Amino acid sequence: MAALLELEGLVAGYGGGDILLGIDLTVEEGSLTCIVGPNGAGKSTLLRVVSGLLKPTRGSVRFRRESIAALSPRAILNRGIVQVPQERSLFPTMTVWENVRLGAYTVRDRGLVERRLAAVGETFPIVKERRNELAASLSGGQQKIVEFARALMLDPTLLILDEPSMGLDPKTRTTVFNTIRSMNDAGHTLLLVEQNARSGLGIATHGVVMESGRVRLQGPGPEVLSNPEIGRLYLGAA
Amino acid sequence: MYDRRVLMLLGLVAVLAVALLLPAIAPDSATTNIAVFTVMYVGLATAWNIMGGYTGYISLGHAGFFGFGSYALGLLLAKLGVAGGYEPFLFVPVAGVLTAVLAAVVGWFALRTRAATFVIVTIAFMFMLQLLAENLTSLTGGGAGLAFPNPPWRGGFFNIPFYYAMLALALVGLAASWWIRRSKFGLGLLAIRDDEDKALAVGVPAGAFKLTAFVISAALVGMIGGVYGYYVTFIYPQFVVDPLIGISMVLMVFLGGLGTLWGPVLGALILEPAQLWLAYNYGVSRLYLVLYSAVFLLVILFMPRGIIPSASELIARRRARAPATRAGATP
Amino acid sequence: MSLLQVDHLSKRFGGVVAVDDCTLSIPAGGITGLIGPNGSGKTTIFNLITGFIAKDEGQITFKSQRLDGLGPDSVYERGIGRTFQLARIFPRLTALENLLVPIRRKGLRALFSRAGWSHERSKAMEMLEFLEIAQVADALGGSLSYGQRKLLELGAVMMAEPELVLLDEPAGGVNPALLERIADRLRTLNERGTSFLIVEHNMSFVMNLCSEVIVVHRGRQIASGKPDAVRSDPAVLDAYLGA
Amino acid sequence: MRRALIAIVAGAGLALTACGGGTATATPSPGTPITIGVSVSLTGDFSSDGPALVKGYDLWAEDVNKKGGLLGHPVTMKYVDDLSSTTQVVTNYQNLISSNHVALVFGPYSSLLTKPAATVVDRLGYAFPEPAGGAPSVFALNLHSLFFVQPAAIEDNLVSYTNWLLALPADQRPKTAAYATEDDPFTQPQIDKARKLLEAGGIQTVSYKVYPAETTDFTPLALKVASSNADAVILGTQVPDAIAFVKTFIAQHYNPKTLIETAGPDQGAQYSDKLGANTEGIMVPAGWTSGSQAFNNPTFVAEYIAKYGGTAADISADSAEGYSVGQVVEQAATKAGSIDNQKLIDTLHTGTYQTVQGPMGFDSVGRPQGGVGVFVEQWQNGNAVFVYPAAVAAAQPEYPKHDWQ
Amino acid sequence: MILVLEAAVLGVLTGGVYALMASGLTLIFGVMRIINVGHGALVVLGAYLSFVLWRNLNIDPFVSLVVTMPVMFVLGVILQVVFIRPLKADREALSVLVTYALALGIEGLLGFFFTSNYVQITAWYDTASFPIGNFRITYVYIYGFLLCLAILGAIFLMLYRTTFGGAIRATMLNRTAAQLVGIDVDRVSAVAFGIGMATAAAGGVVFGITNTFNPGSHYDLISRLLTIIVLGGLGSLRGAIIAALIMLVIEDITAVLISPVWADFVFFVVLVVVLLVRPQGLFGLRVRERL
Repeated sequence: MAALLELEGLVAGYGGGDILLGIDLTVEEGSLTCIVGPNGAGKSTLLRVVSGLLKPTRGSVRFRRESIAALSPRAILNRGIVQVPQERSLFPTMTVWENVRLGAYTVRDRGLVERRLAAVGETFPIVKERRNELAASLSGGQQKIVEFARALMLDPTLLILDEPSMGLDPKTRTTVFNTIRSMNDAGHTLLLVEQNARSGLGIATHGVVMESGRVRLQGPGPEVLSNPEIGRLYLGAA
Repeated sequence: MYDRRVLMLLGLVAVLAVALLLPAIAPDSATTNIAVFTVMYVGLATAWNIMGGYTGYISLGHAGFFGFGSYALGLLLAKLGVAGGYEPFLFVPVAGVLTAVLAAVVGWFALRTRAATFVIVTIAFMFMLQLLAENLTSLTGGGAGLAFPNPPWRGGFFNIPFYYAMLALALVGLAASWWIRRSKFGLGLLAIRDDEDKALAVGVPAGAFKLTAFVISAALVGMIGGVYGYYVTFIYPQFVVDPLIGISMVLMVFLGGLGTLWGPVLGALILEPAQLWLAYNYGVSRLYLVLYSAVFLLVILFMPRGIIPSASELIARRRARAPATRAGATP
Repeated sequence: MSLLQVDHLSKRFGGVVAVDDCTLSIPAGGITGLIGPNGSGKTTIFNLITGFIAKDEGQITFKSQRLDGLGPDSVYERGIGRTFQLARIFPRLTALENLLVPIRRKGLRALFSRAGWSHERSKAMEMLEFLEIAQVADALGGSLSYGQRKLLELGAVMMAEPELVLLDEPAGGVNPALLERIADRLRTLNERGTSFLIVEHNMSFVMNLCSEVIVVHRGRQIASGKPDAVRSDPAVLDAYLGA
Repeated sequence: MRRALIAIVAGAGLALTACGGGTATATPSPGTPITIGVSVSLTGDFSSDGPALVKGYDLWAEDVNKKGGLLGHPVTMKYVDDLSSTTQVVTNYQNLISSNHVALVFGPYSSLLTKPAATVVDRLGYAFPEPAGGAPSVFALNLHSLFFVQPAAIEDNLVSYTNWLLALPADQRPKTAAYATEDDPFTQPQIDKARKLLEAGGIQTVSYKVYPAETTDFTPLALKVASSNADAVILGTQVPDAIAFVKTFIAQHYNPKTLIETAGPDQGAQYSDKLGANTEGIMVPAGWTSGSQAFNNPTFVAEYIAKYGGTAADISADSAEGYSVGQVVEQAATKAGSIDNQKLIDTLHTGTYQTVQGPMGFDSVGRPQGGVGVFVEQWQNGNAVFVYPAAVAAAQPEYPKHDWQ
Repeated sequence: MILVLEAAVLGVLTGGVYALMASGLTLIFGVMRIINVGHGALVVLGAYLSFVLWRNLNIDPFVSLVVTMPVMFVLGVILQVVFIRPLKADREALSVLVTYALALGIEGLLGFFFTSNYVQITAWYDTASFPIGNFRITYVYIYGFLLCLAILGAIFLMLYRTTFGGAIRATMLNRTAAQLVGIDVDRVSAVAFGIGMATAAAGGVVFGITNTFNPGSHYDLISRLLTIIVLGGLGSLRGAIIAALIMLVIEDITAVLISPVWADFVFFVVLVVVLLVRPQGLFGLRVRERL
């Protein structure tokens, strides 16, 4: 597998102090990489750097061997890095179908848009079933899935999911993670940032635990999860 | 540091001396007339700034209070049969109190809203006041206007009592503005401007503070409106409750520097004479409005924070750079 | 006798239950940690206590007085201060002025209380020195670094001497060196008589600082006790790592 | 200590001013050019009348200069815009007098602006002949320096019209009348007086409405009038509402027997442009008509057409009123042998002056005296002509009015 | 009673025009979160453009829209790019001042070219009428109303049936999320401003036929339009349309029932009363008051 996204010695932060204190991380093509870690570990900051919203102080961000650290968010989006944010980002008073279609807003080829719509409809049945309902009428988990569908409309090279389980009940969470899994199975490269370590690492091909701005553990998802160290990273040193 | 203070104090005394002696320096009525209106706007802008500048709540309806104060004084004088002369000035504070009462009611309502809605609600209130002035014909005289007692002064002297009345009100406004800026109350207002929720979290009673600022600001504007009415001797609803008066004070504050003590003064000193001059000299060609608007657009686009903050930032940056380079030179 | 007592507190946003029949008791004189996974309702509990949002059910009692229906400013007046997750200071006021804003008086007395230039100012300077940010006293809040803002926010909330301070992630986004300083200052302030309730994700920070820890999950308390006891509670780990 | 200093300084300032104050009007030496200052509304509410006034003033200045000037002084007119605002009008006259040192000032447009302007001019010791401020409240100012150069105080503008209506044979006379007027010191007193006279004459009032001067949509008002189905419609209007009312009447196919508007129909092309042939039969009180044979009027009309083009029907009464102001001042100056303002004031209070609006004199507060009064003018065949009283009438009044076309 | 009915009909018909003008204003607010105080001046500008075409080239005012709407659209885009886009900090307050300055500038230029005489556009249909019972309706009101319906319909079609319309709605709903799916919100803003101007042009024509106007006519217009969009709920198109109809009907009924002098006043009273009950306006989304 080829490396899609490579972070090397990444240091970044806002105004005063640095939050990321030297991150080395590789996302392989076709992988489902999951970053977990307690809040404040720097996960969100890392995503902001990757999506171009925050410029790193030091270190490099390469996407398909090209440095993207200096690019604008739009340019990065155009290179195929699409992000589904943590907070709800559907347009509440637009229909499900409109929401999904807007995902391909930048795609000019109408035929292509239609083909992708059809494909996405297949992958996510809910998009078809509830196409004419307003996004706001969907449950939290359903909205998340529609957001995934919308993100796939751009046929992303790398899809970044920021805390998809946030605010979901366990049952819905399972559905959402199954969906994530199936997206990966369908060949999409996914970078998942998750608070819920068990759910996230459970499905990840590659797991990463961050803490205090550094990568503390990494390896295949389930392996990382079974590492006794992880509890300590979450609940602090004794 | 000490030097700067002394310099500032000297500057202040000089400005005050010029302001006080102006009628002696330039006694012709054309100049004193411009001075009356300029000082009037110094007071208006300063008063508006107490609400708009300190709390960040932009009221475009202060012309309503200006007009109300004007009518309040005019009606008081008419009902009490006060003759022209110095006596009517004594009733100006009464007009101020009446305006304050009105402002308390309007403010209680308007301050339930924030941001854009607040702006529009203040405009609506202004037009309501204007329409009331027009429609309550038996009280206000409606469109036929309301006459003030005609003062007995003749010639160029006429403007001078009004100049000093306006100056006194402007100084009261400045004193209030200065006191507020230095008081805990004022800090609370500035805190509301920066982050109203955070201000609440540290105990600032935002509702009461905003309403108080609104009332103080409106009362000052109302008193100035009263003197204005007496000066022009005839007031009409559309001229004293004039949206242009309301917007002018706002523009002056923005030009000089929102939320600063001297910004409104500077803004008024620049803008009002300029406006009168432009209208007087270019009014016939009607291009003065274009000039006026061009000046504005330039200021807002290139100096959005106003003259005083922009200038002081520039000075601060220079000063910051100077020692930094010195420090760099000696490793 | 608890300083702050929360009984059967509930809050729903639309269909989502953020706080669910939550009962908490915060003792006087201590530093209490309020922990729980993301989305467990900690910040909502803060907002309910400080009057920023209205509760659906339950009651909040502070020093044996009900806080029901009070606005944030009145809650502060009663003696409960708070900070925000992302340090909120007044960006266009100087650091010193930021400290002079807090006020625990009502009505006319609030209006006419002078920012007592001698007494309150020197108190504010002391506070800045105590937090080791006196050098930026005259700098605008907006120009401060994040760490300085954190300290400034803490200093400001302390100025009016509240009995209880609710800290929302005091360690969030702060570098380790500063973290030490914050922990140290909190201890000192606690010794001087202020109680703290801390929401924090940095566990070592919480475990080192707090005398007692309350764990909430899905809007209700699932555990409480000494840090070590809580840490070894499997229910807590489950809550964190997810089921 | 400092306070005392300030007090002294302030006192000194006041004292100095008191000595230096007072704008004495210097009489220019013979033959030197003089400037006459006017504040006119070129922007704002009265901006449609301002320019017409300027035309009249300019024409007079040209005429007087052709004759060698005012008592030998070549005349230049200086106009400044008052934005139709009281603040600016007050500023303008002070500037004109004490900064531009004009020799004389003429009045602005409207009673509204004349009032504050007159008090300023009076206290600066200038004479204030003015063409457009004739409301009762203007004379209530009791200013000795003000002269309203129109044939009658505007309150009486409709008296001629009511006389005509009441003189109609009883079976033709209207039974009912509807009134609507702007809330303005120029219009409302006229309407109120007309109503009083007509009611006394037995004509029943079926509708009376006062509306704010700021109104822009007159349709509901016009509908109200139309629905009253009154025989006579008497409107206190300026130009915009004068047009709007008529348009709604046309649309509603409402044909009153007689329709008079206080201003609008006297504005020449500005009015007829918008209504075309439907001006036919509409009346307006006027002291002047292009066809009048009053002093110098034919010359005025001819010169106007030569200078500004158009036809006699295009000339606004405002222009004639402006011209008249010049005529009055010219005659007073000749009579006094001086253009000193005090002498002009004294002179203007005596005797009679000839204008294109007919002869007139002034009482102690500037109310016109002994003028021919205001007549009834009616649009007939595309021209506004005097139709009443018979002494000045150029045509028979058309009654009842033509139906709309 | 008949009079009240007439007034109501008239209110609906004129309300349609205000609905059109207000829809542009509320659209601009929705997309950019700015209050375009210059909207009234732009309506007047639109009226003057049609006036020129009618007076000089004898083009029917409704037909002239083919020219004036595109011109105003382009002008709107330019104004947005040059004057609104550069505003970064404090844009809410500054935009009020900028658009006010634009209004003054437009007023001044119109005054320079057209003097400040009152003018009106005339056409055969501004006095021609047909009867309904013993009341007559002028054709211009019907045509104007139909025009407004057509344009509003077109706007709704555009918003709900086209991709770009979707982008506009998305920007109104959630600016950040819109950027996330690759919508160029700057471009959307410029186009929205352009559309607002185009509707101003259309509203201007009807306004210009049914009212006399001069360059200063915008003050009165804007105060009404602002009241309407606040009443409807800032940023709500539907709200603006309904509020416009309600306001004008109430105003006209007040005019015949009580007195025309109180009609405008009632206009503002309605606003105040509604805001007392619903601070967010009739159709506005409740903005979270704290935090």
